[in-house]
Order: sequence, then C-alpha cells, then structure tokens
Amino acid sequence: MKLTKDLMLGMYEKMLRIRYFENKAIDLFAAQKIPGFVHLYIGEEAIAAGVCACLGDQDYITSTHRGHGHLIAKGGDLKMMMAELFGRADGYCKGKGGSMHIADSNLGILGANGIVGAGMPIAAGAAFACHYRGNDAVSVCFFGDASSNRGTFHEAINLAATFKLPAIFICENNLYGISNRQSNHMSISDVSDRARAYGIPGVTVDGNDVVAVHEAALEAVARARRGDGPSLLEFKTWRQRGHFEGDPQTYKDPAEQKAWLAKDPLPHTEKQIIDLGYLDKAGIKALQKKVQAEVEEAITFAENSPQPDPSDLLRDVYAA
Amino acid sequence: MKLTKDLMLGMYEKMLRIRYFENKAIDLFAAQKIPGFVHLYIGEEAIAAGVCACLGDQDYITSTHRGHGHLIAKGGDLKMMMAELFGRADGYCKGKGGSMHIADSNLGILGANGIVGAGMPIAAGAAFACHYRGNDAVSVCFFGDASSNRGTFHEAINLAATFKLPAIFICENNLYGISNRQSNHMSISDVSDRARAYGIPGVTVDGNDVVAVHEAALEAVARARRGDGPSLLEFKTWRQRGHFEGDPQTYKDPAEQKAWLAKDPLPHTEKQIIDLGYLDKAGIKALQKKVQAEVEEAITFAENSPQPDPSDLLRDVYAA
Amino acid sequence: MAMMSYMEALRDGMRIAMKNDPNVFLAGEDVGAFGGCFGQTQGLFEEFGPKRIIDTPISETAILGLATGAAAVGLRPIVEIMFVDFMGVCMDELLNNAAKMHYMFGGKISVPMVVRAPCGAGFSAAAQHSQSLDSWFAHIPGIKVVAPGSPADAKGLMLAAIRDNNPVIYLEHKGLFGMSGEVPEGDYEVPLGKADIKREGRDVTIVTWSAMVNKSLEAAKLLAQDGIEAEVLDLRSIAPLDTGAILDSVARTNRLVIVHEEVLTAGFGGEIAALVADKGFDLLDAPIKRVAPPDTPVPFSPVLEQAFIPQAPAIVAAVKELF
Amino acid sequence: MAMMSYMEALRDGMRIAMKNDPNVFLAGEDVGAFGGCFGQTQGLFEEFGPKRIIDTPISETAILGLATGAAAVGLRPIVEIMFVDFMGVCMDELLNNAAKMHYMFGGKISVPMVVRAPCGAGFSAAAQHSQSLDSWFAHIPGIKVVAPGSPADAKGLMLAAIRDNNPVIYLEHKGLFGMSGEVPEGDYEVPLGKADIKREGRDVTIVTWSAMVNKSLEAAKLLAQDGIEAEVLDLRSIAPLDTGAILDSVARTNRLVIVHEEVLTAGFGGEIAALVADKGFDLLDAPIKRVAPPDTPVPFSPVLEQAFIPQAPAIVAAVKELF
Ligand SMILES: Cc1ncc(C[n+]2csc(CCOP(=O)(O)OP(=O)(O)O)c2C)c(N)n1
Ligand SMILES: Cc1ncc(C[n+]2csc(CCOP(=O)(O)OP(=O)(O)O)c2C)c(N)n1
Ligand SMILES: [Mg+2]
Ligand SMILES: [Mg+2]
Repeated sequence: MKLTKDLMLGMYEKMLRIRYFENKAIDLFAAQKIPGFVHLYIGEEAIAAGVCACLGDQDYITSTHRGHGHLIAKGGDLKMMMAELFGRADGYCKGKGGSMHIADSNLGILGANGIVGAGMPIAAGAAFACHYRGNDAVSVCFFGDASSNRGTFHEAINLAATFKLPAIFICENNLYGISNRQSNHMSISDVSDRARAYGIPGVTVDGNDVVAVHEAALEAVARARRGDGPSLLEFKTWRQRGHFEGDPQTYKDPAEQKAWLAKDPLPHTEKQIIDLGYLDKAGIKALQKKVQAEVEEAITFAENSPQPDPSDLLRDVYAA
Repeated sequence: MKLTKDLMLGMYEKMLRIRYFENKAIDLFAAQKIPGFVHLYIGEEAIAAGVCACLGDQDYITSTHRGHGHLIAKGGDLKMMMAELFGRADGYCKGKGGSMHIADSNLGILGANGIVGAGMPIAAGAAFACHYRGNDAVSVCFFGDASSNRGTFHEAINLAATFKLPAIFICENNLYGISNRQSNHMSISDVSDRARAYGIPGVTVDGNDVVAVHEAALEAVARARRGDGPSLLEFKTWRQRGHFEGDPQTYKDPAEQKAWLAKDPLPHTEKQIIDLGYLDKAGIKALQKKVQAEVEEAITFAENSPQPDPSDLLRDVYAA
Repeated sequence: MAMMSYMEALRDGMRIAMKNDPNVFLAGEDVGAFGGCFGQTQGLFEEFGPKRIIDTPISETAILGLATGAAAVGLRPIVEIMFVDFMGVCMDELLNNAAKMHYMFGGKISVPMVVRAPCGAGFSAAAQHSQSLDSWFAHIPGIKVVAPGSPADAKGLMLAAIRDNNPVIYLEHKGLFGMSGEVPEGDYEVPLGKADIKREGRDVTIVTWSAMVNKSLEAAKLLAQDGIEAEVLDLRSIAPLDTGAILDSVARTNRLVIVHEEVLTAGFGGEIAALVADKGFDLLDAPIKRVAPPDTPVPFSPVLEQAFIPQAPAIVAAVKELF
Repeated sequence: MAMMSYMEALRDGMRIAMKNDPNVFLAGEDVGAFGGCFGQTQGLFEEFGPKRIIDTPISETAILGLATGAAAVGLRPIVEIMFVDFMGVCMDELLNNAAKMHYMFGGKISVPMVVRAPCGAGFSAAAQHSQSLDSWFAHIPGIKVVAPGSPADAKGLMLAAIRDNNPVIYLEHKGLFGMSGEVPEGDYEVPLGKADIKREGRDVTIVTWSAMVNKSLEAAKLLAQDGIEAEVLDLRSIAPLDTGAILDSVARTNRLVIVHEEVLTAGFGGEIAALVADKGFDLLDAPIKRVAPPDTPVPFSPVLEQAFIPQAPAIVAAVKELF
C-alpha cells in the first residue's frame, strides 16, 4: 500500500526528532547535565513513529524505561522532555520523574515506566476505560522482548483478550534484555507465537521499516476500534547503543552490530521518501535542519529552566 | 497400551483412597470436626492417580488448595492427613497447616498451597534442583484452569522451558475457577494451547480416564527425565462438589452436572479392571472394604489425637 | 438510622456511590452473580449488571493494573482482592505505580481507586488467608488506608474512599462482616484521617482500629469493674493518621496502650508509640504498651489461633501494668 | 586484614561460601558474564561457570520461586533482585511461601535462601529505583533481614546469611558499594541479630543501620565539637533485632535518636522507639527522636533527592533537641 506524502513525512520527522533528541542526550549525559539512568531508543525509531501515526490524542499509550521515542512519537513536547531529563522545574514532571517517568495526560501518554512490564496491566486498564465508555479510542502498550517474560504480560493480555478490550500489545524485540540474549531468556524465536495463548492475532514484522510497521499497526488498531479485541505485534529491531548509557556492550558481536547499523531505519526511510518522489535530498536536508533546530531550542529551554525548590519535595504526594 | 495388573489396581486403590477420604471429610466438615476451608477433589481422582503412578519418592510435586488427591496419590499418610484436617498435634503439620498446607518432605510433597499459582515457581525451583544435581528426578506441578491465568504460570513455565528443566505442568481443567466459567476467564478452550508460548509440548487429554492420564503423563515424565525439558498437560475433568464445602453451586447447570456425574472416573476404572480380567466384582468390593477400613482408622487416629498446646504457637517459626 | 451488618453497610456505601457516579465500577474475582467470597457484593450484579460489576480472571496484578489504568484516565474503580494476604501478588502495581504516579508525574495524573481487601484471623483459614498487613500500606506514600471497626464507619469510609482522588486501601475485617449496628440512611461520608472516640475515659488511652476496637471496648468494660476508665480511640484511618486525636487523648489520660491484630514487630503500633514518645513524651506517666499477636504466621488450629489473636484479658493485663 | 570495598567484600563472602559448599548457587538478572547491574558479581561467572552463576529471564516471581523450591529440597540459593524496589513483584513468594513454609508445615521443611537486594537513594534513579523497604521485611515472621553498613560487615553477614537455614533478605546499599575499609581475610561470620557499637559515647544513643551509619558517624563528629558524645549503634540486622544492645546503650546515655533511610511513617524506627518507650521508659531523660526522609516517593531531581535523604546536620539538630 502506498502511504501518502503527509503520512510518510510525518513519520520521518518523528523519527528524526527522536534520533536528534537522543543524540544530544548522549552528549548531555556524558557532560553530566542529565543525571540518573538514560536508556536510548536509537535504532528503534521506526516502531514508535509507525505505530503512533495510527493514533490520535484520544488514544492511550504506556511506555517503558526506554521511553523517549514513544513519547516523542505520540506528540510529546521536546522542551518539557529535555527539561525533565535535566531535572528542572519546567520539565514535564517538575523534575520529579526524570527520563524514566514522563507522562502527558493531554496526549494520552500514561507514562514511561521504570518497572519492566508494569505498563501492560495499566494499558489494559486504559483499554478497559475506552470499552467502558463505549468510544472508539484504543490503548497501545510498548514493551521489550525480555519484558514479555514478566507475569504482567500474561495477565494483562489474557484479561484484554477475555474482555475483548481495544488494546494493542507491541513487542520491540531488539534481541536483548540488558546483556541477556533472547535465546537465553525464552525458548521461542518469535514473541508473536505467544498470541496463540490468548486466541488473538500475533504477527512478526521488520521493525526497522516504518512502512511495514505502520501497515501492521493500522490493522491491529482498526481491529481494536471495531471492538474485535487485542492483538500482539512483534517488531524485530536492534538497540544501537548500550542498555543504558555507560554500558560497554561487551555482550554484543561487533559483526552483528555492524550488520544492524547497516539496517538503520532512518536512511532506509529517507530512501523510501525519495523513491516515492515525496522529497529530494535537499528537502530531506531541510527537514533535518528544522528538527535539529527544535532540539537545540529544547536544550536551551532546559538549560534556562530553574532547579526545583527543595520545598517542592513535599508537593504532589496526594491529589487534592 | 495395556497397563499391568499391579499398575491398574494401584491407581484404582489410590482413587478409592481419595474418594473415601473426602466422602468422610464432607460429613466431618458438616459436623464441624474439620475447621477452616475444605476444597474437595471428588471427581478428579483419575488425574492425581494416573500422574503420580509415574513418580517415585525422589520425584517432587507441588499441589494446590485442592490438594488431598495429590497428596494421597503421592503416598501421603491418611492418618496424619486426617489429623491435620482436624488441626491436631499428630497431624502432618502439628495442626499448624490444615487442609491447604500439608507437605511431606520424605515423599517429595512440597505442599498444598493456599495461594493460587504459587506452586508453579516452586515446582520450577525443585526441577532446577534435580537439574543442578544431575539426577533423573522430576518435578510435577498441579494447578487448575483458572490458575493458568496467574503470572506465575507464565514465568515458571518460561523459566523451566528456557533452562530445559525436568518439570511437568499439569492443568486440571474442571471448567471453573470458583464460580467463573473458563469461557469467562480466558479466550481459548484448551489451556494446552499455551505450551506454544514456550516451545514445549502441550496436550489435552480426558482427565476422567486414568489410563489416558497415565499414558500422557508417562511420556511427559520420560521426556523430562531424558533432559528434554518441560511439558504442559491439560486434563479435562469436573469438580463434582462446590468450590469449597458450603458452596451452593448455583452457577452450575444441573444437566451438565448430571452428564459429568455419569462420567465419574471410579466406575469407569472399575469397568476397565473387570474388562481386563484383573478383578471380578467381588475383588473390587474387597478392595473397597479395605480402603474404607483405612479411612475409618485415619478418622479414629485423628479423633484420638490431642489438640496442640497453646505454647506450640511460638514453635517452628525459624529453622535452627 | 437503620440496623445493618458491617457487610451490608459497606455494600450500601458501594451501591450509593455507584448510583450517583457512572464512573464507579467494581471488578474482582467472583464479585458478580456469585456475590463475592463472603457475600459482600450480593445483589450488586443484579442491580448494576455485568458492565459495572465485573468478574475477572485470577490475575491480581492485572486487576490492580486495570484499576490503575482506568483511574489514571478518569474512572473510579473499586477492585476487590479476595484476601489481603494476596496483595503480595500485586504489590508492585500499588507500590510503584498507583501510589507514585501522581508524584512522579508532577501532579498531572491522579489515580482515584479503591482496593477492597478482607483481612484478619479467626476462621482457621491458616497462614495465607488470615493476615493483617496494615503497616505495609501505611508505609507507602501516596495512598490512604482505612480500616473500619463498625457498620456506620464501614459505610461512611467506603463513600469517602470512593470519592477520594487517591488510591485508598479499604481493609474490611472478615470477623466484623456479621457485626450489626446503627447505620445512618442515605449518603454520608466519614472523613479519611479522622479518629473517633468509641468510649471516653480519663485513666488510659487505648488506640486501636478494625476488629480490635470491639476487643478493646470489651476490655474497657472489664477495667471499669476495677475502677479504671479507659478511653478507646478508634483510628478508622491509619493513613492519614489523626495524630492530633491521639495526642489529645494521651494529654488527658497520660497513659497509652496500642492494640492491633498485625503481628507485633514493625506493626503500625510502633508508629503510634514513636509519635507519642516524641511529641507526647512529657504527657506520659508510664511506659507505652502494645498488645498484638506474636511474630508468627497465623496457625490453622483453632486452639493456636485463639492464642494468636489478642483477647480482652491480654488488653486488661497490659493496661494494669501501667498502674 | 585487607582494604576492600563494600562491593568486593560482599562478593568475597559469596565466593567463599560457594567454594566451601557446592549446594550454593547464584541466580538473577545479568549476574553472569555481565557481572551484575552494579558489578557486584564480577568475576564469579568466570570462576564458577554457568552452572552455578545463572542469568535468569526478567521474572522476579520465578526467581523467588526458583530459590524457594530449590532451597526447600536442600540447595542454598542466593538470588539477586536487581533493585529492592522490585520486591513488590515477587512479594507473595516471600511472604506466603518462603517465609511461612517452615511454620505451616510443622517445622518439617526449611528454606535456606538469601535474597540480595540493592537499596537506597542518591543516584537520581527516581521513585522506582531508590527505595528502602526495610520495615516491610522486618514485619514478615519467618525471615531474617540484614543491612550491612561497612565492608567488614558486608562480608561477614553474607557468609552468615548463606549458612542460615532460613530465608534471609540481604539489603546491600547502592551508596555503600564504593565504600572501602578493613576486611578480615578468609572465612568468618558476623552473627545475624548482633548489633555493633561503631562509636562509643555517653550522652546520646543513635540507633541506625546501612548507609545511615556513616551519616550518623559524621553527625557524631560534629556533635563532639559541641561537647556531645554520641554513641552510634549499628544494628546490622533488623530481624532478629538486638534489643539488648539497644536497651544497654540507652541505659548508659538516657537519650535516643533513631536514623534510617526508609520514609518516616511505619518505618522500622517506630519499632525501636516502641521497644524503648516500653522496656526502656524509665531510662529516658528526653523524648525519642527519629530522623528519616519525609513521606514522599524518592524524587529524581538531585536537588530534591538531597533534601529527601537524611543528612548529618539533620541528625545533629535532632540530637540537640534532646539537650
Ligand atoms: C521488574 C523489573 N525487573 C528488572 C528491571 C531491570 N531492567 C530494566 S530494563 C531491563 C531489560 C528489559 O529488556 P527488554 O524488555 O527487552 O527491553 P529493552 O531494554 O531491550 O528495550 C531490565 C532487566 C526492571 N526495571 N523491572
Ligand atoms: C492469588 C490467589 N488469588 C485468588 C485466590 C482465591 N481462590 C482460591 S481457589 C480459586 C479458584 C481456582 O480455580 P482453578 O485454578 O480452576 O482450580 P480449581 O479450584 O477449579 O481446582 C480462587 C480464585 C487464591 N487462593 N490465591
Ligand atoms: Mg530487548
Ligand atoms: Mg478449575
């Protein structure tokens, strides 16, 4: 299927935004401007961009420890995100959350999450709310290959399948859980085989091809909106960086890393756009410049944002 | 395959022991001689008997809230069991455990369990120990259809499959979790379909036919002893009584109850024994009498066992 | 006023909240036509139907997640965990998400949910179906914890809990389900964090909650026969804690005994003792005593279980040590 | 004696126990060739191989079950839960099985296992990776809980924990991993349940454990400048609790301050205050003070996190209130 120019450029721009935001995060973390843990999504951008292009603000997502990509793809504000990574008062969470805990209720972003697999039952809960309200909104749950070994995966998908909830479970299979290779944490090669346990559709797709991702997601989202229940989509991909910044990645085979770098989703998408005649090289460059500028603005915003006041420590423990 | 006389009679005797033990438990609970919760296995005896006939004392089992059948089939002592149901000092647990918490380390019985699904990871742990020691012992985990929705099911089987542990996961599918029909707690009809999620064999068998149960179990146990890893066996059966004694069972369809009573595993096994010429009606009667007597002895033993001393409250919190 | 059982009262609270707010629903294991493990939800399925009274699979983590996710997007879930003992199965969802989302996200998402959990010993349900874990919940910033000890409080706290904008743990004591008492008609709330003097007395303050309120009142009667007038302060909520009410009472009596059904060590009694040993130190004429079960799992045998649960004579004895 | 870091010391304890007992193995996430999230297990995989140093899937419930089942049949597992914050994921396995099996089964099965769990704040790891849950574990009858505050104790408590016949929670503080100190060579045990006076003093007793030991020693130095000699009592184990050592020290100083990193409410400090307000009431010349973080989740921002963690000046201030 031929995707429209708006759609292709929109997804590509999201991918650029994620990549440039995170490339900067690398330096800012090294420069100790970003404290705490930083888990980068670089190399997996096509998944968040392709999936979120099926969603509107009324739709929900739950994200993970590796959440920047999902948040940006769902429309997250780069300024408030960067300020949060810096731990500043103008950040999404006023500096209380950091990289692993950013949410935006206006955009249906129910939060990155530091607990592996914790987003799954929460996503089922948001899907239940859509079902309860009888609207056609859906709930999308992102998680990794290794997270699919958590009990929450089983309980949340079983619940969603039993109640036919409008949920889409999206496994980003980058072949590792930290240092642990998929073949050493499960005994199957396709996580999508697990769909059978709940009587729902399960498909495996190239996660570095944004078009393939989008088409698979469209079908699952349409199914959910129709009231036909959840799906499990597995996107094969590769984490180009370490598990977190600072990880030496000694567990990776350099040849394999090299092969996957050659499959980087960004150049691939650029080629698709050029082949479709949607933009020429100059147009691509212009778009890249524009996004670079946005990221620079975000950094300036974060740099200029004040530190939280120590008295903020006691605020927002309870809702009024 | 034609089962030997010893095997057939051995399994049948176990089934009788379970049935008669529990028939008495009904009255003793009604007479308030047995306190607490009592969950009866009546109607499901062929599963425990058929499975445990594949096991020796070196093999392990984990049981459930509905544990009498598993314990008796694995060789549990009726006297100490009944005394424990009474809460007496000579019970298996000195009165501290009751019906839901009986274990026998000499017989590899790692305990009935009041937490649904809690036996699964424990069974995986015992299977790990067999694997670690390099002996050919196996670990069998019994659980119900509704318990297969717990996260422990997923985590324990994934772990066992990944490490190729000698574990056998046995789902006793009696179609209900308390009042909740299987079709209302999962979206598949055969729990064995879940084996696919772990790349292990999964089969569904008539749980009221002790011969079919035994043959399926033999294969799974042999596979585990060979070091080829776990299996998931599903046995379809029916709980003839309420979830616990006192349950009015208004959720059951009387016609369906009637149909299942006609499939009671005991008469079915008796017929097989007679058809095989292993015993005549008189022989069956004699065996029944013998087991009846055993159960009566167990009750007398329990009746005569003293109450625990209040000072026992503080004993056995910590191992020396 | 009407005579009602504790169970009827908490059910009435749920019913009124559901009638007044379409965003309120109830989910849990066998809460539907079956009416709940102890009958707590009897009739609600018939009244509100399967859309709002939902039988779930045996998946406590998914149940807590269902509540958390639904609440985070604006519904007001009530979920039942069949026994509080099972909260260990879904503690992460409560501890790391429901309780912390509001704070972690800078106050931008709130999670108005109620987790109902039957607690307590007394039925030979043994070690995995008889616990009280009150202090665990009180140790989680971001949630509230209520533990009614009477039918009227059971209803009023239920209504207040459902309408609170935070996760609230509602500890319903199995031993109180059958207790009957006067309950106001219609819609009213017992504010979270307000203790109630169930008996006035000048000589000693007994701080307690849940099923131990009745045991303490029983003890107070016995003490009165010996001329000791005990004040029985029912906390009703342990988070927020009504520290003012505790200190005021001790200021009058100058003596404090704390009674709870959790095991002694690291039970919530320690928090109360610490509060008074700091802010109320000069008010005290005698040591602070705690009456609680010993540090053991709950035994099955009725003989042992009765020895485990604090009884009135033990409370009397503890009070008398202070004179 | 050798100079070693806290992390090297606890690793040395594991190594010695594994060398001496083939039944001891270690399982957890990324504990193998990767060497553990913070490097705690570096080198063990190379030394003992994949049979005894086992990388598990991300399945904390299965990891605790693996330990429980293996221990129940005679092995001596050490399992690592990457952050103590994740214990909520597998609390049921600990609370309802590992901790209770010995009692429920009448003493016939024991469960000798160690659960290692890094705890504590200070790294901007935010609300789900920075907690201390000490009092939760202390509230579970049937388990033991250790929280070393020095390299020498880290090693000796590790050896004692592995050889104990009960489940032991070993709380290793992330902020102490780099702390170096004198550590005895070879095989020795620090007995579970024995506190240690880390600094003698006549004027006030500071009871503490884990990372707060150093903070308290820092405070004691400052206090000494003002002529107040603080005794710093390091509990090392919170279950069993060395009640004798606490009461003996208060008998000498007549003043008590408790310092911990758990949030204040229902933290283990309450238990210690309650103990002394009962058994040591007549020893006290002043109120009992607790220094602990406020009741909030752990914030991400370094500015807020430093305000959250108790610092020496706050301990000094609390002590001075008693004079
Ligand atoms: C319950 C829990 N267990 C362990 C961790 C530590 N942890 C954080 S990310 C991670 C690996 C996750 O792997 P995967 O799901 O494949 O996602 P990826 O990091 O590869 O994107 C682990 C073990 C955690 N945060 N929560
Ligand atoms: C974690 C947990 N959740 C809920 C319960 C309450 N409960 C006990 S048995 C049971 C139903 C189990 O159904 P199934 O697994 O099918 O076994 P069956 O009773 O049918 O043999 C439930 C919900 C429990 N004991 N533990
Ligand atoms: Mg991965
Ligand atoms: Mg069933």
